[in-house]
Amino acid sequence: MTDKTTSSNKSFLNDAGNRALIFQVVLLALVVFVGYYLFSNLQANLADQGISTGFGFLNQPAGFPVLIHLIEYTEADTYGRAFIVALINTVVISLMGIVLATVIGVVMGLARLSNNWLVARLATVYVETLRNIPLLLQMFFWYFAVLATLPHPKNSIIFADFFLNKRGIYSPNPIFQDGFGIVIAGFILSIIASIALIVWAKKRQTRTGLWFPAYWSSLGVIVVITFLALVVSGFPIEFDLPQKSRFNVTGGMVLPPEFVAVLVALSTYTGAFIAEIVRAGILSVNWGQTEAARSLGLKDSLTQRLIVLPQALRVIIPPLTSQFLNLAKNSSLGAAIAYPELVAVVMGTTLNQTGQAIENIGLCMLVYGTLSLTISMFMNWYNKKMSLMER
Amino acid sequence: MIEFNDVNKWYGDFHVLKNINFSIKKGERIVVCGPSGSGKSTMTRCINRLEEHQKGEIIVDGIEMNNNLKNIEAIRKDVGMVFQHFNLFPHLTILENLTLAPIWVRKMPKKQAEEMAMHYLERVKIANQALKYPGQLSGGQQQRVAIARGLCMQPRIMLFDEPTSALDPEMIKEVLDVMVQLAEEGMTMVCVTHEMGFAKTVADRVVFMDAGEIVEANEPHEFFDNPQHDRTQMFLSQILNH
Amino acid sequence: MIEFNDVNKWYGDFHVLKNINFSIKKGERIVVCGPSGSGKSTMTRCINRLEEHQKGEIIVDGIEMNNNLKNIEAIRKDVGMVFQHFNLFPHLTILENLTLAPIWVRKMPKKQAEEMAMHYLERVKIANQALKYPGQLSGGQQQRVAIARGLCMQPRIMLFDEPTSALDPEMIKEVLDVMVQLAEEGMTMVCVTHEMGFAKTVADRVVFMDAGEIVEANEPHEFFDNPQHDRTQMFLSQILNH
Amino acid sequence: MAIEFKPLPSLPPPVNSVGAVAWIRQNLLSSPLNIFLTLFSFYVLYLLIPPVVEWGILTATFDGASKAACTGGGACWAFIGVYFDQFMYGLYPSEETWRINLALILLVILIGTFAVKTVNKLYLSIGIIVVYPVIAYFLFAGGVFGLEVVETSLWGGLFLTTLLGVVGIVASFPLGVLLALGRRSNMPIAKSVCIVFIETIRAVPLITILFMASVMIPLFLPEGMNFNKLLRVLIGITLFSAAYMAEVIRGGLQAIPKGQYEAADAMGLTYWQSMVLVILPQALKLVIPGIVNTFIGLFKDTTLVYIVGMFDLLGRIQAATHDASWLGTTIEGYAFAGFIYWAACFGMSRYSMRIERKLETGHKRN
Amino acid sequence: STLDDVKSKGFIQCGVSQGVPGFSNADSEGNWTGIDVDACRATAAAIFGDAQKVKFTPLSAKERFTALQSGEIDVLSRNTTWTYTRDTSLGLDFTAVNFYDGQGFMARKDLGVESAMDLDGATVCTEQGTTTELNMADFFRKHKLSYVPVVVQKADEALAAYASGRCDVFTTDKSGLAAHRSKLAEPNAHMILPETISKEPLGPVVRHGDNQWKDIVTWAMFVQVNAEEMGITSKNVAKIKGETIDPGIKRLLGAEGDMGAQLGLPADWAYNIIAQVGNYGEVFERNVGPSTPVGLPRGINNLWTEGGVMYAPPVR
Ligand SMILES: Nc1ncnc2c1ncn2[C@@H]1O[C@H](COP(=O)(O)OP(=O)(O)OP(=O)(O)O)[C@@H](O)[C@H]1O
Ligand SMILES: Nc1ncnc2c1ncn2[C@@H]1O[C@H](COP(=O)(O)OP(=O)(O)OP(=O)(O)O)[C@@H](O)[C@H]1O
Ligand SMILES: [Mg+2]
Ligand SMILES: [Mg+2]
Repeated sequence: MTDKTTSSNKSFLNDAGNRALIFQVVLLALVVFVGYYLFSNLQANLADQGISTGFGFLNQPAGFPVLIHLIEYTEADTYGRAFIVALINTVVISLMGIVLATVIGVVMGLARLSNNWLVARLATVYVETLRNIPLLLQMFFWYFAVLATLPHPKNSIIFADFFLNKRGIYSPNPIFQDGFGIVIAGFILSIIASIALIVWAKKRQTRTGLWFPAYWSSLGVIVVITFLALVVSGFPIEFDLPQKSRFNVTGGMVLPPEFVAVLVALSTYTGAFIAEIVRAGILSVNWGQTEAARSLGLKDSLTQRLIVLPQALRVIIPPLTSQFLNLAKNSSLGAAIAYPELVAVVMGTTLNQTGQAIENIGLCMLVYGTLSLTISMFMNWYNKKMSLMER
Repeated sequence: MIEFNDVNKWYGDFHVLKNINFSIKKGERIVVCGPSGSGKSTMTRCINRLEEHQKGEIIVDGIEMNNNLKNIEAIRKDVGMVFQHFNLFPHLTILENLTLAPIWVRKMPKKQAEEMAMHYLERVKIANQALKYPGQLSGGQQQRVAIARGLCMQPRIMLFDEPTSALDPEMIKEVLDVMVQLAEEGMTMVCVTHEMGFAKTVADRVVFMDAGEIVEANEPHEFFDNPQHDRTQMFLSQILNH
Repeated sequence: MIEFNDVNKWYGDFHVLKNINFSIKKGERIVVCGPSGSGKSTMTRCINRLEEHQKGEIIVDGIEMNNNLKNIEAIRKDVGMVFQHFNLFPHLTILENLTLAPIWVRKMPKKQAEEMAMHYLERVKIANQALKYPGQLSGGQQQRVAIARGLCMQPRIMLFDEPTSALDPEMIKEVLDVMVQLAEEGMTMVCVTHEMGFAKTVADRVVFMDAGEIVEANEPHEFFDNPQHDRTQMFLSQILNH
Repeated sequence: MAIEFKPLPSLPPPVNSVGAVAWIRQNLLSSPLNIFLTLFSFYVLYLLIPPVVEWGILTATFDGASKAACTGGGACWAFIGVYFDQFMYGLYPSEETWRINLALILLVILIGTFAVKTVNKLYLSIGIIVVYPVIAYFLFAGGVFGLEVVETSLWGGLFLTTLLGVVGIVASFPLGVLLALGRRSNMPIAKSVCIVFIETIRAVPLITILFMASVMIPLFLPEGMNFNKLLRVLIGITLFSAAYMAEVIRGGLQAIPKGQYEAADAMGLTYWQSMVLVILPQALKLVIPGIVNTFIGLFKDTTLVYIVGMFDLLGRIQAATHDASWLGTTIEGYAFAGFIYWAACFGMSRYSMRIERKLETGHKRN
Repeated sequence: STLDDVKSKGFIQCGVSQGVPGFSNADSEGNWTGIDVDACRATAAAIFGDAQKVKFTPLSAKERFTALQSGEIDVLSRNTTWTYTRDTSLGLDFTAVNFYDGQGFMARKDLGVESAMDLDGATVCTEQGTTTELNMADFFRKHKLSYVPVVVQKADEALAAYASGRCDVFTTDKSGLAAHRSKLAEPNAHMILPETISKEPLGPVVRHGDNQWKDIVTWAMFVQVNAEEMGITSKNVAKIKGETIDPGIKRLLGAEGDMGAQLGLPADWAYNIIAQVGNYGEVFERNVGPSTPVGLPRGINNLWTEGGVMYAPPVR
């Protein structure tokens, strides 16, 4: 500070630095006090009512079933495992939702820019309808109104070994036999081969200028090699086929309507927002860029790939990540239509059986907090990387 | 080399180009001038099909300009263009800007493309900036890069659409110098510009357009000293006073 | 009136002001010049504590500049400032821009504040624009409003930080005229500017800064005709040629 | 002498490049892909429109007292008619609903007065922000002037939806401003408190916050001290939207050039004076569209209160579709709810776009 | 204490379900009826002499305990099963049982299911956060039957899912099944399977630790059972109070001594309960009895003297 401070007591409160200090100390004290006050009330309340605390319950048997579990789970497993199951369900629906929403969003965003008037109008109607109706309503709509109109299992719509009815979409479930290792090896081999192919093609282009259609041919390589491996090992897959049983279709793999409704609602809803982001991103690339590329003789497909997309992406990615984040958070609405995700299992059933609101809600908030933090860290990293490219 | 036969073009109801008849020989250097909105850019952009004409025919380098994609591609390979606002690709380095078309359109090996790019960069006196991004250069430097980018296609014709009008006065000279040098090397050029000094120095013919027509086309000294039309006279008096 | 005793200031590690010792008497008119980045703005802004210095003392009108909010308030009431980019408040009319501080800082009745504002607006010859918004005025007019706004605090000292450098040449004169008039009325002024004509006409002393130090301070005719330091000589030769 | 320049006459364009035919060619049939897309679009429309029109209008039933009355095979709009009051007002006693309507009319009149030039905007704003809520509260809740008390648990339907949305946004506004200022301040503790608050809230789904508000808040209060569930949910919603609002406002603050702060400082304005008189009016004006968007989001999100057991518009509809005499009217109910939410949100987003455009052409001329 | 709290508020805040006919259900005017509702009304009658001084908070199954723990409600009367865990670790105290129930299954008649043992492979709908969820799991595990659980947030929606055919069976307490069946479009197309897979003693719940309050709620229930046993009804209670010579009845109705004081209640507390709410039999008949849409037989909920298990400690 100033080396000659006029130190009069009267001016202590007028000193800008002191004021800031005092204000902050008061604020901190207030926060600490309120925190302490709430905490002590909580403790008193919990003790008064004999509510148990701590995370011990996670090791106790849960006793309730969970409709969708991607890892082994039975009623005899613990609450902790039920939590993991729910966490996986949340992550799975979020990831699938993100992929689908992106596809829908890109398609719709491009459709809105289409020079086909009708297509552009239809896409606009889609976007403006979906994003102005609450997501929860849309989930209810899909679950209670649309999927409920499918036929009863007795009258399933059958297509080959696929069944479609109110209870879900049933498909054959592949069961891998002993020789399947060969197939996996073949598959991995083919991926390595196709990567090599792409690298080679890039190198060759650098060297000779000639481009080899490496992406398409590597797809071919993967299919062919994998198929050969299948033949060599004698098709070591058996299918568990879905079959009609007394009540349901049993066996096979099933996508329950709860899952479908949540996934469809999440991805179409978020897709509408993404469409707008994509559209804005592409429009943000100056038309002059396209003209310049054209005047260099680049074909339209190359112009898009090399000029427009890389620039549009920079504008698109940041808002896109926050849409992904919204989608992940919105997956919690699945609780309302019986999709066993985090909120349903932890803040619903577990909380109810154990009565430990604090721990369970805390657990949920922690998971979502971590998820958000991860995604926004990615976003910051990406932004930094991109801005390096500019300057 | 370039031939306009009775070319007409409309934007909606608006008649922008009216009966353009004109031909440009190999090695000729044409300067196009005229008041704003007279259709100079439009005419120039018809040459590499950035705009489509509705009537008449345009023949570039023996190829007729029509909806045939192959023809358009072939012509664009032969025609380089420099825009008023440079339109460099901001996400690519200068070098990448220059090698993009040679690699993807001419299928040139990268190495060779880069060598050529460096050659042209040197020609526009900016080789030391090769690894920077366009955003890091001044306007004049950017425009010179844009010219080099056009040259990298090794085109037989270069089009310039007001290449200096977005630049500060100091930078105009840098760019004009490069263009003069190009002209002296015998490149066929069509240049929309109001730099009358440039026109006098290098143009073989000056074309004056108004309201979508070619009003007058003449050798520079005739054009400036002895304009035929009153419209041309009026325009020149304005331009030269300015 | 203003006294700098051994003032030093750093931005992070960067030493911007080095041992500034200087004093300005009441009614004196000081012009500060020097190359870009030499610390002219910083020094000026220290006078009304827009920047904080870290060592030494600045005494303005008898009040020492320190963290004491009361002191800062008192000094800011006495010091008017005009910025390079005017910094008028775009959401307020010209009149509201002018009366804002009198009403809220000096607690003047609105009526009286408006009368005073109109008085100063007349003085900068712009009274007829009182009800417009800043966005509707030209740069020169805006800068004159900014000066009137400074005056409305009835300050004893006016600071100008390159008040004309963002203006077009025609407008510079409007603003300089107002400043000359102010100077003639005896206002204490500190003015960062490169308008050497202005310096010669009104300055009592010209201060030349470089690299954060005051290199030379002298009366204008001595300063211009007989600069002591070679650094000053060099600077002057550049400025005057330009 | 110089030749006189006579411009050639402008000719009409060739027929095939203008008019309806050209439009269709250009916009629908310009390439094989486009022809395919057009046909595909028509097919989609064909799949969608006729069945919807038939179901929704041609074969629909518009009145009746139960599902049994709906014999047309189409939509059963009678359902909406019967339940309309519940959808609008929840279980609010029907002889008292005039109170809600009155409050609404009052609000419309007050806001309408803004357009009148002669009215003092400041007093009017104070009227709307301070006086009106008090009046509205007593109108809704009753208990004074002989108005019958109406329990908040009876409040519902669109009334509750609107109430949650409006209170949420209005109450979160000042809090959002404080948080935004705090986040931009250079006092480390104040800044971190704000950041932690904002980022925590933004990281979690609204439903967890509603859950906390509806069941957990009382655990943190001393025994016996407790308040109404509606109020708790309102607090939850307010805190939630305050965090989002703070980020919107921060964007506005960041857009204000540094010179404005400096000029205000140089004039001797105190921190709060310069914020209130100089910075915030500019910043807020910039972010009106952002605020409207936050509001639209919040309005849609109010549906989540259904999950914590409050019966807003969606909740009432959901409950009504489970009524035995109306089973099978789910689609009608959702269509009705969808229409109301859509109209409100779409209207607001258009309005915000209009403001945006108006601000663009306003006094921005430098 | 809760009693002081309630007295100063002037009403009891009572947590009920969001709509189970016969147990707690609101009509379109917002008037609540049902057995669970009457339990709260009886308590209000005891404390205030006015059975109307109750406000109801509809709660979903998963919200209910937190609402009680947090003090949002004073009594939870929401067909809640008395279990070991709930009584010991949730900070709750169960008072008396006002309905003995057991979990069962409901299925469409045309499914041709006769017994719960036939349910192998069935899809089962139920409400989240209840003992039902756990009992169902236990039942199927015990009998090594496979099943698909669809656990919906709210009872109403679970029922809607069942009605729409998402599930083959709907499971909850049998009383609830009957109540829910009355809400279906064609109640007679559905049957309740014979098995009872669990014991479900239902009754009002209070917070742990406030014994006085617990006693009031408990005895408000016992009074109703005792009254039925003694033949006192809401119709004849006034007459009996004036005419009786039975010292037991006199004590009960506050005609002699002041039994209320021990609970901090007025002397005529029991009288008020019976006069305003009725005895247990009346409550049962009125809300869920055979003449109502729910149509439950008295069965196990009969007085012990009639072969049921309703047995209240004497008021002495
Ligand atoms: N895409 C378009 N749609 C409609 N009208 C257009 C379009 N592009 C240009 N025009 C109009 O066509 C006319 C000629 O435009 P052009 O750009 O060729 O003029 P110019 O001579 O280059 O003018 P300038 O000197 O201003 O560049 C102008 O009146 C312009 O408004
Ligand atoms: N906020 C800041 N943080 C760090 N360095 C700064 C800051 N503001 C100014 N500087 C540096 O301090 C030095 C002096 O700046 P100042 O603005 O006072 O120069 P000046 O003499 O007014 O120059 P000009 O004529 O360009 O306005 C410059 O080198 C500048 O880069
Ligand atoms: Mg042009
Ligand atoms: Mg400066």
